[in-house]
Amino acid sequence: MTYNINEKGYYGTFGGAYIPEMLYPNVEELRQNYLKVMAEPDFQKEFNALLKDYVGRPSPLYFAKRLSETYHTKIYLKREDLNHTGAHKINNTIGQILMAKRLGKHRIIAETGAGQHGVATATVCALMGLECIVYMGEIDIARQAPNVARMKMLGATVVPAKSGSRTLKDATNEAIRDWINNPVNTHYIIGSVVGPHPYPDMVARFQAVVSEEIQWQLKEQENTTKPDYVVACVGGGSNAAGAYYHFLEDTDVKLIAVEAAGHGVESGESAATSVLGKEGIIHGSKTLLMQTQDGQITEPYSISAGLDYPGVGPMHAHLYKSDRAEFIAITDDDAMKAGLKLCKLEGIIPAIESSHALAIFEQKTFKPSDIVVVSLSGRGDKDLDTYIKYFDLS
Amino acid sequence: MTYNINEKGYYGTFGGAYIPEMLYPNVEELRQNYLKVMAEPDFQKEFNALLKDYVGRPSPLYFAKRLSETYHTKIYLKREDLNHTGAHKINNTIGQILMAKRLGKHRIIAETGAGQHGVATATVCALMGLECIVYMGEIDIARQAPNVARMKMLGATVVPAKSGSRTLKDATNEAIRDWINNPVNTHYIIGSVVGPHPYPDMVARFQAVVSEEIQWQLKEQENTTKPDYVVACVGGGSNAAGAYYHFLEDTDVKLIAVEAAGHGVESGESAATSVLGKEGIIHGSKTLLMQTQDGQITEPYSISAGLDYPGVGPMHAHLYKSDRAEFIAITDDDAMKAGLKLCKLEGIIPAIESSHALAIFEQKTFKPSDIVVVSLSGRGDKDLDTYIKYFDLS
Amino acid sequence: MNRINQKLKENKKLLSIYFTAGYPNLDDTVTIIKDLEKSGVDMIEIGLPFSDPLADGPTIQVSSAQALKNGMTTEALFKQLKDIRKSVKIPLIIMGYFNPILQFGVEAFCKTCADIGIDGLIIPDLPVDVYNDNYKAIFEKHGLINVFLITPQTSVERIHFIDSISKGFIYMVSSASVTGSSSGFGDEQTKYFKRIADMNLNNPQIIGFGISDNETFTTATKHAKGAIIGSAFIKHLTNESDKSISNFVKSIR
Amino acid sequence: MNRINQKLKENKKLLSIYFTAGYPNLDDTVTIIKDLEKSGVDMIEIGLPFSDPLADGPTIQVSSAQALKNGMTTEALFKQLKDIRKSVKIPLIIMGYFNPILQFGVEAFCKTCADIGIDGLIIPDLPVDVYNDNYKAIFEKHGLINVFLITPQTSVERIHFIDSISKGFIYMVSSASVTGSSSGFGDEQTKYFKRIADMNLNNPQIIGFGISDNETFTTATKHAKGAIIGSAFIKHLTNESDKSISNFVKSIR
Ligand SMILES: Cc1ncc(COP(=O)(O)O)c(C=O)c1O
Ligand SMILES: Cc1ncc(COP(=O)(O)O)c(C=O)c1O
Repeated sequence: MTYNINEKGYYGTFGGAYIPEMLYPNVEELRQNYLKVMAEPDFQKEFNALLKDYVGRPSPLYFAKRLSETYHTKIYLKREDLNHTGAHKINNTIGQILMAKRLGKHRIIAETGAGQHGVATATVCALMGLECIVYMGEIDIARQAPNVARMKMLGATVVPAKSGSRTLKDATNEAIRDWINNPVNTHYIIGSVVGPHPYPDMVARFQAVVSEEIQWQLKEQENTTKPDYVVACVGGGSNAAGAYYHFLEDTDVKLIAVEAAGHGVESGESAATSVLGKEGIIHGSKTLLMQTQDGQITEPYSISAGLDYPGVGPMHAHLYKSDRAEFIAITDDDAMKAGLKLCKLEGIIPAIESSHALAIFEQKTFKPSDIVVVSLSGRGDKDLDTYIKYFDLS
Repeated sequence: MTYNINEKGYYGTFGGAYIPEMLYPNVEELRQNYLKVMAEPDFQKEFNALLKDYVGRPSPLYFAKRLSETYHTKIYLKREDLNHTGAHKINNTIGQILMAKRLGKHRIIAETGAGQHGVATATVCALMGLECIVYMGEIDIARQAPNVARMKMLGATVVPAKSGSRTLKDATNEAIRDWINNPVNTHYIIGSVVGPHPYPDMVARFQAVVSEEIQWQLKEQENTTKPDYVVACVGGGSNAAGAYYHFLEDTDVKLIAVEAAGHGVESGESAATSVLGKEGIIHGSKTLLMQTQDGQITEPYSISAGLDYPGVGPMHAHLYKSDRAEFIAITDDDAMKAGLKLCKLEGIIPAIESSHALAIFEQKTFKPSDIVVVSLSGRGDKDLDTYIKYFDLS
Repeated sequence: MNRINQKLKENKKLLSIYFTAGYPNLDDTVTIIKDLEKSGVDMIEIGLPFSDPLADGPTIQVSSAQALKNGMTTEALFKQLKDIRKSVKIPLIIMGYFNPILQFGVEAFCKTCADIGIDGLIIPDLPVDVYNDNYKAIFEKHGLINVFLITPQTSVERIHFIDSISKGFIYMVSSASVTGSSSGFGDEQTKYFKRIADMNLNNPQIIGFGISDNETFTTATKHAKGAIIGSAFIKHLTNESDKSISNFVKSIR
Repeated sequence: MNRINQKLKENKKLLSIYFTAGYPNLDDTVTIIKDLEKSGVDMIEIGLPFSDPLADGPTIQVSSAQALKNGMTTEALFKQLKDIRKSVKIPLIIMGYFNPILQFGVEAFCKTCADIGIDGLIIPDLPVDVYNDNYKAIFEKHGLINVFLITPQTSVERIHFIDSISKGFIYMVSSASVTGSSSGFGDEQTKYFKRIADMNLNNPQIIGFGISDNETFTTATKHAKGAIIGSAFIKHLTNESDKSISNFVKSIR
């Protein structure tokens, strides 16, 4: 069994491109070009230079001493929080903006949940001098205000999505509608390994730099390229995809995907897609999604805007169904506690998304000799209000 | 002439340790130990490992293409904004916390203006499990709210300084008072190249990694270790000291120090210390400071909390008086515009402090062949409210 | 012969109307269908509402959300339509997104449609190739026509391919847009209509998106076999004090 | 002989009072000095207010800020004190931070002090070695005694050094603290007082910081030549409805 995409754009039975005909030329253009463009030496050079000099890669693989002592195992944090703009999202937007330029697009659209992808997109658009429109759910605009301010500073237009749950799913709908309306000059920078093929694969490849670095960084520090575990939170799944990528086919490396249980998996207010979801179509991809019996997409809930999504990338659906990855659901409360714990033990304020990944140490026991790499997908600056209110710290 | 410190703790005629006897044991202990401790291989190893794996160094030296095109010269940005916690301040706090531990101190105090030094101190205290008290002017607490929230998340106690101008100067007074009251168990982590000897030199040495990196990074990119200009904003002067350090004695490399003119150097609301200041004593150091005829320290003003300080480090006083560095004063308005310009051209939101350094390109013309390295001392996340209000972007 | 094919043979320009089932009220579905037929409409697209209709503009979005709130489901729609063929003769097409159909089961869905007397389906997010590879046999077994879309951006090659697998008509999207977007047709669109007409495809074209009144209907049908009105009709049901369907239809042609 | 040295020879425990010049009102300085002398105080420290008094607690900070607001300056103080020796006989010390003195010019400052009849200076942020290297000659030329501080953390070696260059008394800070901090003396402090007394230094010690009432004055002077009250006196001037200075002094001894 392979955990990579096949030539038809599927991971196992998941993936594909379930898109209206209006999007066909755009998606097809991308499908036909993405691998070719990415392989161009010129593209590689520009991509790698920007990752290094602009994003600040490699991001450190930091041995978290006090966290490790607390949980009696060897915990390494992959510090995507240190990237320019504060999350892994920029790896992908750098790649896609270079792709868009090569495809001659000069108008960029994006959806965003936590705002990190919106900021990362606004950032690369400013860098390249391209117009940028970001769709964001009304609720997310309220709960991730700092990122909204950042997008405005960067010159992006932030358009509120007012339908449905007014979160990431609805922002994505709006972005797709925009793309349908602007099929020629516009590139849609999707922010996760979701959407129609080739997006999941393309985004995963841009994020793959994360696991590539983990390999040589671990070699330097532990004299092995293989961690025992790689742990990542999963909204759409891009930080996980990046952290897993080079380990996908090596089953010595155990993968743990952490989803948002919200108020509890069974509470009716949750975003634990893999457990609660059924196979279906969302945003152009056949994958697992939370839906009614009748096939209507359910409104998810998580305290974390970046995980508040009723679907999951097709790669992850496949990892779940094939048992390649272990899926763990973490409640709001447990995530918040784990986030605060990281602050207090390591002096790092994680994004609430990333806090979900850190919470697994309270639920799962590792051996003292285990090397556990956790994707610290983003920093918590955007979440300060939520943290401060939650813990009543003001 | 040398631009480094002499064995008595002076840069030219500036520096020294003008401290009350109550501080003598603390400062003397530090003076006797700092060079010895810093030279220990064990210290070096721990310091460098944390800079790399925790802070994320080296920070990129990023060639700002669109900015360079705009100003017809080669502009490199030294990306201290990408450091963990978002500014250069952490280079110093990492060094000092390791120093404090070796001196057996387990209670840490700090002053902060912009909050970046407070956050950086709270961060390393969390990392080491030490108690942390941060003094911050009441006005700064209001205008740098995100950083206050971060310090709280990190477990630090933030104590408002309510006297005087209720900004950095007064926070420093309070920190010194705390230190006087707690002379045995407490280390005072000063956040800039100010204060009594050996602080200015110690902090400069911890920040020197910045210019060390610039040398080899420029070698890689321009095949020279020498920029034509190094530009940095100056509050107390630590980011400038770090960026200048390895170039101090090499007068081929021109140094530009950018101070905050506030509403204008002659407006009476300014923090342009070198121009407006006279030799005197502030916070234990003989240096240039803004003061009345009568020797009372003047309340400074700048839109930027980190530059809103009536003194300047003794190294900089010496650089000013000896004409080794060119000092330029930038108004609030010009800084804000330059900050927004960087957002729009390069996708980087700078700290308002750093925006002052960027504003010089509107005032001073460089040759197309000049290599101008600008210290991008911090990111602007903490300043979003100020920017948004200033530009009426909400 | 399928009612759609029969209808397409008629020597007239066809007016097709889309509406969202269960809107404005859950039980309006059958009444609206009957009224439309009575008013002389040639074909009806019954919208199976979906929570996330990403090819639709605000009007259809809102009507879909309301229909779902009213309690519309796939089962409920089929129950409402059970006896529709006792009274209604014109072609009936169900237009819906793929996920609800997938959840119902494609085979079961097609069978139920056939049993009821549905003639065709429009599933905007079921791509041609996926249909061709996986679902064609099922549709054909149940005598259902699957209608494909083309847009101004669709390549000539692809139009020919779509033409080759179409069995009824081609749904020609007037301009690159979601439903309800444009107002009036410009030069570009009429050129596009002409260009497609000149291709002399096997399947007649019916133009949709942006048809809202007599003018746009006339322009569209100058070059095509017919036109489909969606958002404009839903707006009529929503906003007009005179909600008479026949008056609306009369205003179109 | 300097009035300080004379006073130190008296066979009694000395009470020295600090107050901030120009507080509560600009012109209170001379009145307060006279009243203090009249009330039997042995020595007075006239505080030259500074904007940033970093060795002082809130009480003296506030009084300094108020004095500056009232218009107090170095010039103004000297003007107020011009004729002080016409009436006041006890030792007068100016206590101030170094920067205002530096701006006035150390030489000019010392000369003016000498002209007025000031006996000594306490400059908390002028370190012993800087004084020794740069300013000793000037002070001595003008017959001014510079008073140095020691604290519980000052090493024995350093105490001996400070003793060796002191010409009047040693200002013994009761505990590591800014002014006005502690309330009452504990074991640790009395041990420290004793320890220093047992060193038999050349210069007598006067204890300051934390002396606020009869009890603390008595404890302090058990082991030292005298004690200095600062914040407590300023609080008295600020808060008490009875602002009588002689009552305050009486309450101390
Ligand atoms: C910091 C951070 N982590 C994780 C996520 C979730 O996205 P993904 O699952 O694609 O990594 C987000 C989304 O915004 C994010 O901002
Ligand atoms: C981002 C940033 N730059 C510059 C400064 C000014 O300090 P310094 O002059 O010591 O670099 C500060 C102070 O807080 C700061 O936060």
